[in-house]
Amino acid sequence: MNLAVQIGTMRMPNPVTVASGTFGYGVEYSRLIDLNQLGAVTVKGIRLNPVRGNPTPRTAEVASGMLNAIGLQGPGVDGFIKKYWPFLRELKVPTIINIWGTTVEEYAEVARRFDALGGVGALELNVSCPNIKEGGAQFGTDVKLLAQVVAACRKATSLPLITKMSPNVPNIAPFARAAEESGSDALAVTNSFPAMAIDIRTRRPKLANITGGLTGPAIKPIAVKLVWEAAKAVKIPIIGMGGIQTAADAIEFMMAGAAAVAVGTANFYEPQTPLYVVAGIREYMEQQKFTEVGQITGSIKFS
Amino acid sequence: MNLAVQIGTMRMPNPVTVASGTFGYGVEYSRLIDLNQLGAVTVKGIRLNPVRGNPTPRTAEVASGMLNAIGLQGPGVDGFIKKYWPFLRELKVPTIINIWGTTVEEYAEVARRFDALGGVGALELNVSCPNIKEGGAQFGTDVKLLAQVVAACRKATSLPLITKMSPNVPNIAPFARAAEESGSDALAVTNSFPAMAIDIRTRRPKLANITGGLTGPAIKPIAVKLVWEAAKAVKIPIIGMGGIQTAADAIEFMMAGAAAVAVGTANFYEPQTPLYVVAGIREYMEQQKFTEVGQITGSIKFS
Amino acid sequence: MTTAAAPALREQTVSIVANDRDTDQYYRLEVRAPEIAPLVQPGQFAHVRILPLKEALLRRPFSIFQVTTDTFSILYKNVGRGTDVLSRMRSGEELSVIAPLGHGFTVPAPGAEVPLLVAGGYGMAAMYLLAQRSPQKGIVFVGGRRRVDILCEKEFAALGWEVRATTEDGSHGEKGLVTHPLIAELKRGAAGKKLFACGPTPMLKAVAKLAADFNLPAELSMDEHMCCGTGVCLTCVIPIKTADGWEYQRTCTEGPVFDREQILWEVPQ
Amino acid sequence: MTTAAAPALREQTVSIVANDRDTDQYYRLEVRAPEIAPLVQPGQFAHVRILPLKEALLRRPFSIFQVTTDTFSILYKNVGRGTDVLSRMRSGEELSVIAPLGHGFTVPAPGAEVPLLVAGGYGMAAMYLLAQRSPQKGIVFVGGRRRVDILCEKEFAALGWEVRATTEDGSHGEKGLVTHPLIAELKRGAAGKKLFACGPTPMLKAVAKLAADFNLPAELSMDEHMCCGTGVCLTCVIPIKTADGWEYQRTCTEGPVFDREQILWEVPQ
Ligand SMILES: Cc1cc2nc3c(=O)[nH]c(=O)nc-3n(C[C@H](O)[C@H](O)[C@H](O)COP(=O)(O)OP(=O)(O)OC[C@H]3O[C@@H](n4cnc5c(N)ncnc54)[C@H](O)[C@@H]3O)c2cc1C
Ligand SMILES: Cc1cc2nc3c(=O)[nH]c(=O)nc-3n(C[C@H](O)[C@H](O)[C@H](O)COP(=O)(O)OP(=O)(O)OC[C@H]3O[C@@H](n4cnc5c(N)ncnc54)[C@H](O)[C@@H]3O)c2cc1C
Ligand SMILES: Cc1cc2nc3c(=O)[nH]c(=O)nc-3n(C[C@H](O)[C@H](O)[C@H](O)COP(=O)(O)O)c2cc1C
Ligand SMILES: Cc1cc2nc3c(=O)[nH]c(=O)nc-3n(C[C@H](O)[C@H](O)[C@H](O)COP(=O)(O)O)c2cc1C
Ligand code: FES
Ligand code: FES
Repeated sequence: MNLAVQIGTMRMPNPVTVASGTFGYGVEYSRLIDLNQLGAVTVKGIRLNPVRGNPTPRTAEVASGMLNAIGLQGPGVDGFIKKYWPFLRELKVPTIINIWGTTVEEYAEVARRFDALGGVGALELNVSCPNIKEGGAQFGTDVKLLAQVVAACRKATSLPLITKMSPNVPNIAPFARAAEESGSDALAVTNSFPAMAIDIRTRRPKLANITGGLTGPAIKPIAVKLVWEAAKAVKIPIIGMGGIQTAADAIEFMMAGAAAVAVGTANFYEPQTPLYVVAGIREYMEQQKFTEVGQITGSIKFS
Repeated sequence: MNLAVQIGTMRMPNPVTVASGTFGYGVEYSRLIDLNQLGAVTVKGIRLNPVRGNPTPRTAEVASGMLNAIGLQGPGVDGFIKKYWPFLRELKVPTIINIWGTTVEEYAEVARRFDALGGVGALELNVSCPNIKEGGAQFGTDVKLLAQVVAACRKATSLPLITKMSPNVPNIAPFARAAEESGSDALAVTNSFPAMAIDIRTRRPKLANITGGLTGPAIKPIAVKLVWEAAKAVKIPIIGMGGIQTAADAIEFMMAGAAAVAVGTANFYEPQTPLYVVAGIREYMEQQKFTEVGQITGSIKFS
Repeated sequence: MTTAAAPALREQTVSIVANDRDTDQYYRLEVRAPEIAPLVQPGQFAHVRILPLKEALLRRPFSIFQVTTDTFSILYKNVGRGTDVLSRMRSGEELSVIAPLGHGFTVPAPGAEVPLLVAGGYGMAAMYLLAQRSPQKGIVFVGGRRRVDILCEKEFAALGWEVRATTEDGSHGEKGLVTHPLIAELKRGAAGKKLFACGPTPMLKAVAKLAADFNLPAELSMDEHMCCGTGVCLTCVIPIKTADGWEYQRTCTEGPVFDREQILWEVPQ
Repeated sequence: MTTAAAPALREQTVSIVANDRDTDQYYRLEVRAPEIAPLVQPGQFAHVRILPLKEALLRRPFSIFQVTTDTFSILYKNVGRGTDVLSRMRSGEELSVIAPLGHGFTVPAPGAEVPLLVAGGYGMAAMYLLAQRSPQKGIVFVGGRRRVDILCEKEFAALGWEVRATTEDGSHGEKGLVTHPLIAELKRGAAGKKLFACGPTPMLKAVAKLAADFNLPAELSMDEHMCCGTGVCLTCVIPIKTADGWEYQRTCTEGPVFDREQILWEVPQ
């Protein structure tokens, strides 16, 4: 039974990774789960220089989900390479590095730096962070800018490129095609949804940033539809995410067209989730007598 | 203590109505709740001719919400006037009629018909039904078309016009302004979110229509943000909706900028919800020593 | 859809009197509801909000099985999230119910046709009040996959009805489908009989066809997914013949019980 | 943030041994956790998933109050949705916990400074293990709004510590804020003392100021909202001084206990 998934030149031993920003830099959860059982480790978004992040409160709990506005706090490229790369480099499974910038040039520069580093599994271009003014969200909602960012990164590196799509568009198809045509090896669908919550006792927003991204089971039905529509629009593989808690959720995303999946918010309340999902997919394949995990991808039926 | 809200020439005795399509034509729930305690009754979407609607299954339950693709089944203008108007006309509270069409002309014609009927409280223009190809969704995601529909209806009737916004746009502000500038007296924010779910046992979509609209508590944080942004963009009143289950939810929408609110999905599992919400808002105003319900609207604080 | 003043119903928070396993995955739940019990007609249902369910919001519909002066009960199968949580609730705990709902079975008038009831699995739940209130007794044909799917045989017998059980695995009663003994019975003489059925859709379809072949009246209780249960949302519709073609009607309001002549089994293209 | 091999911790499903009301809205919960109990350091916390909570997904953090060889307990106040559901759980029911978490208090070395503990409300929970394991005994200053907010006085006394209670309404102990008797004590002689505090942020801030005024060391346990509790999500950060300015550090990992010198009480603009 073969669970491996190929994303450009990156081979994931199984289709389950973790969502950027919900798994730190891998090392933190290494005390609770065996990272080498994952399909890949995806790290928190990184830009060229260190980022302090937003004031607190940064997250709030909502029905079947949460809001976050972390503000992409991070050590920058050098800090990451110094503090976290020595640990990640030793893993048996590939590392997906989520990158962002405030200009097309910065995206390309960060891509170049990680290309030079060597040993990186893939780069995930976050063109859709809703939580900081220059968090790349505008790149994700403007087809031309999106194409520029992807093309510039394509020039800057031979590493597999995964474009992380913004959910916040009337029709995802043209954006998916723009990423594919500009040289993206895969798509990540989807990022969080712009949202907000107010504490009616204090009349203040529950997040210091006022708005934040909605994630968790609440968004799953919207995310599944975005994956289904993106899959119809492009040939490159899709990493599906949005509220995955169980193997059944992951299989739903795969049936809609995802080649791989990422577990996000669920890690926070159940860090074992990614491993349960891998086990559940294996079990399902046995029941169905599938030999290739790809047999699940796009297996939705309409008649 | 004054709970009344003015929408154009329509006076709602309190700020709580029901969401179109979640309250039938009023008469059905009249066996369970006193309609005259509502701020207004909003009926299921109506177009010129009878509509058969989508095949079944038409709804599916999801985490903290549901999907629906009813397909705007309805009796058409004449059927509605014959079957339901005699009952609605007798209510002490205004009726908001949710209308839609497949062309700008059809919207205008339906508006003209209800203008001629007399006694209607307001017309709500559904330019955002995600569930049928010609369900008006494209009107809601194209600023020019939106302006045309509103302007044409404005010409066709002197009734208050409420434009029901599509949530499915990167930035709601230009759409809100287009509706206001084209003569809309108020905005309804928001309609359901395009989504889908798959039954992994059968591999088939859970809805015959494949995709449907996500509603319920799951979407509340996104809806609150849309209301907040729309309120910053326009001066006309906003009717906020999306996952309201309690008075606290309603007050959250009002703090974000809503002048009134609508209870939708919650009616299905707790038909008393709108009355609980009215009672809770009254209680809150007493605690806060508010004399006008408008004191809640936009009362969010940022420092 | 009709606006004619609909029959009385109540929304109430009721407390559980008993909630015990019947056989295998089947449970009997009795709740205290003095205002509701007297209103119930055979074939009507209760729309139940299982309050401990939190992220699953919708009510679940269940046929009203039996009534006393101040309680009613349902007979349910544990098939999913809601019924599983329900099966673990204890007496004294509360549920919210809207009942009685829907258009039920026509109780045979004295001297009218002889009723033949056909039930599959929990379909038996919808039949008990009909059998109890029918002036003339008939035969209950009950089918299921295994012995455990044959419910409350004794109670029907105690009402003076003849019960003919069939199981697909032959572990109880005749081996085969519930329609087999029914066909045999109808061949023996169909005149003056009327069919009443509740169970899986394929069974209902088969019963409708038999009724047509033998040209008998039949009332069928349809099992569709519901949301509001009260005629508001238009979730539960099925295609129903009309003078000028067909339209979608609501199983929660115009149904769940329809005459076999009304039902269009395939949606015309 | 550090990648240095962090201390051992476990994620486990544990069963409730006891869950009883203490005073008013306060409860004591004891769970069986033989692998976790021996690992616990004073001031560390457990991140608890209240399994019956369904639409509310996140874990809730609670200081570890007391430990035995095979159990640990928490002392919690019913303040919201999660703690309310928790307060209605019975022994035998299960919770998921990740523990022990965070950087706790420094247990005074033999002959080191005399520890003065300052606690507000459930802040007492974070102090018990420290008092129990400290070689030299000191004074516990405990404050609350009303008598019911003064927790486990006797247990601290039983450890041989002097307890000075204050309530804002004067219903128990001295009337006023917990800092009043503390100031009096420090005026009597501050040299060789060290402060340890856990409670509402305003109290912590006041204690930090006193420590600075009297130029004493102080360790403060900060109460920030948490999500992952394990250093992953960057929810729980507070501004911490660094060589070249300041950075946001995680109360769940670098904290919850920080030295007063580290903490920036206002985020610089
Ligand atoms: C008129 C009517 C009468 C019924 N009477 C009985 C009865 O007497 N005894 C009994 O055991 N069951 C009865 N059912 C079926 C019962 O409603 C479902 O078994 C129940 O809703 C399953 O809920 P769940 O959460 O356990 O399953 P889940 O699969 O978790 O439910 C998910 C969603 O699908 C819906 N759903 C799932 N199965 C069905 C079904 N077969 N029919 C309608 N909706 C469904 C649920 O209501 C819920 O909205 C009746 C259904 C109808 C329409
Ligand atoms: C390190 C640490 C130690 C703690 N120790 C204790 C203890 O020993 N005893 C005790 O009673 N409480 C303690 N708390 C506070 C406790 O975590 C909250 O009271 C609890 O999370 C409230 O959950 P709820 O669902 O009842 O409240 P809700 O208001 O419904 O919670 C909503 C969300 O806000 C969060 N939240 C609410 N209040 C707080 C708070 N004060 N601190 C952090 N998160 C909060 C919840 O975790 C949840 O994510 C501690 C908090 C921290 C950070
Ligand atoms: C706390 C938090 C931080 C996140 N940080 C990032 C990030 O740095 N870069 C990114 O592309 N996505 C980030 N995301 C989005 C997730 O990667 C993922 O797209 C989203 O959470 C949906 O998946 P989920 O519902 O399973 O959480 C973050 C999400 C959360 C909850
Ligand atoms: C079953 C169903 C039918 C609906 N039909 C309509 C409709 O006919 N016209 C319309 O404008 N909105 C319709 N809506 C959208 C609601 O009016 C409302 O905008 C949405 O449900 C969000 O509110 P809620 O989360 O409280 O349900 C429908 C929603 C549901 C669930
Ligand atoms: S279930 Fe809503 S109309 Fe029947
Ligand atoms: S709570 Fe997630 S990093 Fe501290």
